[in-house]
Amino acid sequence: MRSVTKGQVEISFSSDISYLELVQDVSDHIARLVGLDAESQYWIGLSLRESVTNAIQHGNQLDPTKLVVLRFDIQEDRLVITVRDQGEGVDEDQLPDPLDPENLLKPGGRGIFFVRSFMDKVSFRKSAEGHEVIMEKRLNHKNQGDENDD
Amino acid sequence: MRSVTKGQVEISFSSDISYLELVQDVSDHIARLVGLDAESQYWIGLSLRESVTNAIQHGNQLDPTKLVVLRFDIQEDRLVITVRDQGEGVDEDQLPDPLDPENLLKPGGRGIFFVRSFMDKVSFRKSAEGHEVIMEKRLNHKNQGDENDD
Amino acid sequence: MTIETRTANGVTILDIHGKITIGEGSAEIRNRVRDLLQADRKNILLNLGDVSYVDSSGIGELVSSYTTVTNQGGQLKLLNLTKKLRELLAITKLLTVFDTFDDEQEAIESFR
Amino acid sequence: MTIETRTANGVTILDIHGKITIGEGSAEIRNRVRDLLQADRKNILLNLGDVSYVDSSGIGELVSSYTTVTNQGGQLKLLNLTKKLRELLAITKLLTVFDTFDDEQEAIESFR
Ligand SMILES: Nc1ncnc2c1ncn2[C@@H]1O[C@H](COP(=O)(O)OP(=O)(O)O)[C@@H](O)[C@H]1O
Ligand SMILES: Nc1ncnc2c1ncn2[C@@H]1O[C@H](COP(=O)(O)OP(=O)(O)O)[C@@H](O)[C@H]1O
Repeated sequence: MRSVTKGQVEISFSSDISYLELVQDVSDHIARLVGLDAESQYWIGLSLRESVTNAIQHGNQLDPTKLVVLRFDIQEDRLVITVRDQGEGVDEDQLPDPLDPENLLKPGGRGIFFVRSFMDKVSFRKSAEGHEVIMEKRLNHKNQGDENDD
Repeated sequence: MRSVTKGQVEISFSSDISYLELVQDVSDHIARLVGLDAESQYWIGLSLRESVTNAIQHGNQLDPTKLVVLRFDIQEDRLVITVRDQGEGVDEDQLPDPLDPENLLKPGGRGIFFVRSFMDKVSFRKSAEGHEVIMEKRLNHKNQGDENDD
Repeated sequence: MTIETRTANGVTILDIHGKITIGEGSAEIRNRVRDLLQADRKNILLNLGDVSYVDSSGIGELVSSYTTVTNQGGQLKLLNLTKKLRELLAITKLLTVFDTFDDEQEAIESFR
Repeated sequence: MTIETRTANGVTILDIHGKITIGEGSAEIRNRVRDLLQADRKNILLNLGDVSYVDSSGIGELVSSYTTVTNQGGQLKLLNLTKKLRELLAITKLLTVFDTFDDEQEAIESFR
């Protein structure tokens, strides 16, 4: 059941890994408010967790005085999630492919790959306020279940 | 167990009652991060819910284009929570006392009373950005339990 | 919130489940009570044992249901308060207004 | 995350509970594995049936444990993948790297 069809939620926090579970709680909650089923909630939560981990680690380099800003734009037909950090951003074209045989056994480099696998559209943007990852999930009958939103 | 001793989390959302449960989730989560026990978590969550309900209803008069901003300031010895709306604010001295016999059977007027009962310090402030309720909870051995923070 | 209705010895018992809060259609209790009064069922017992959360709106809802019933010469009493609800009613001095019970049989008999 | 250790037929089984994520000290598995290798216990089975969550760091943790063990001439295999973890290993092509099992007995015998 969908209880919000339009709206905006923004949350910002210090660059501290301790807030990752909070991010996931908020993500799950909003995914539920827009009527997404449990499966979609899960993969959106994971994508968000990866992007926020990157923002804290790579973007803000664990500097606790720097903030991560998370924005949920709830629209009729899509949920747009933006993660902003105060870093220099990432060069999309330079990202190594984690499926390349020479990268297969590397310990890292799968975060953005997960985000791209589970969201419908992913883009990166440099702005005056910092670096942003913009992730979109389309809302449609396929991913909207009949679950209780408690 | 306390996992955050210093930090800031800010969350803003459209004036829609649908976000109350989200507010409560976030509140519970942060109260847990600062090591508050389940009992304190509960009453802080209720206080916050009351203040946010007021911000949505009385402050922003349910106008969905107006935002409510919630800020959690995590300090060593206290948690300070601020709820800001875009309204005219409330005149503290004019608030009817819900315990007055003539008010006892009124349906409303107990929200701020609850906030004052459960938080250690409550104040109201008018600023350029809007009206704020500032609520403080002291952190000490009495209200910090040994609970798992999952 | 969901409400189930049953009757015992001329007393209508409303078993209330879930949250009595502003988001959860708290007017439902008041509406249900009004329907009962129209059907001339004036002895009403609210069983709150399965209520998971109450905010100040919910307290207001209980109070308006109480005054509506009392004004029509009926009686509204409360059964199975949770610890937290009892605390809210205590600090608002409403424990002195409501008749409250922890035993259903005792509550039902009190209406005689 | 918590890890319990047991042994069966020369295979060390690590029962892993909870989350394998960046926040949850995901280096714990790697450290435990290193200790085992130092004690010359080179047949290692990770039982992941009670793992509630894995992120990309957690996947990285499994991979580095795997390469560490393999480089020292040992074997590291996975038991009881959850549906979600299996999906993550599938899309990262790591299912082709890891030996995985749903039956503990079968997994233990595979080390012979
Ligand atoms: N927000 C960010 N700011 C700066 N660099 C980033 C950001 N996110 C990702 N990167 C860069 O892209 C690389 C790949 O990221 P990712 O796929 O998440 O894997 P990992 O974080 O494990 O390296 C990172 O190693 C980092 O160099
Ligand atoms: N954020 C706010 N902005 C404007 N007025 C407010 C605000 N919060 C409270 N008030 C005023 O104070 C009164 C008392 O609030 P409260 O104790 O929460 O009870 P209730 O909301 O049930 O009336 C409200 O009726 C309203 O007039």
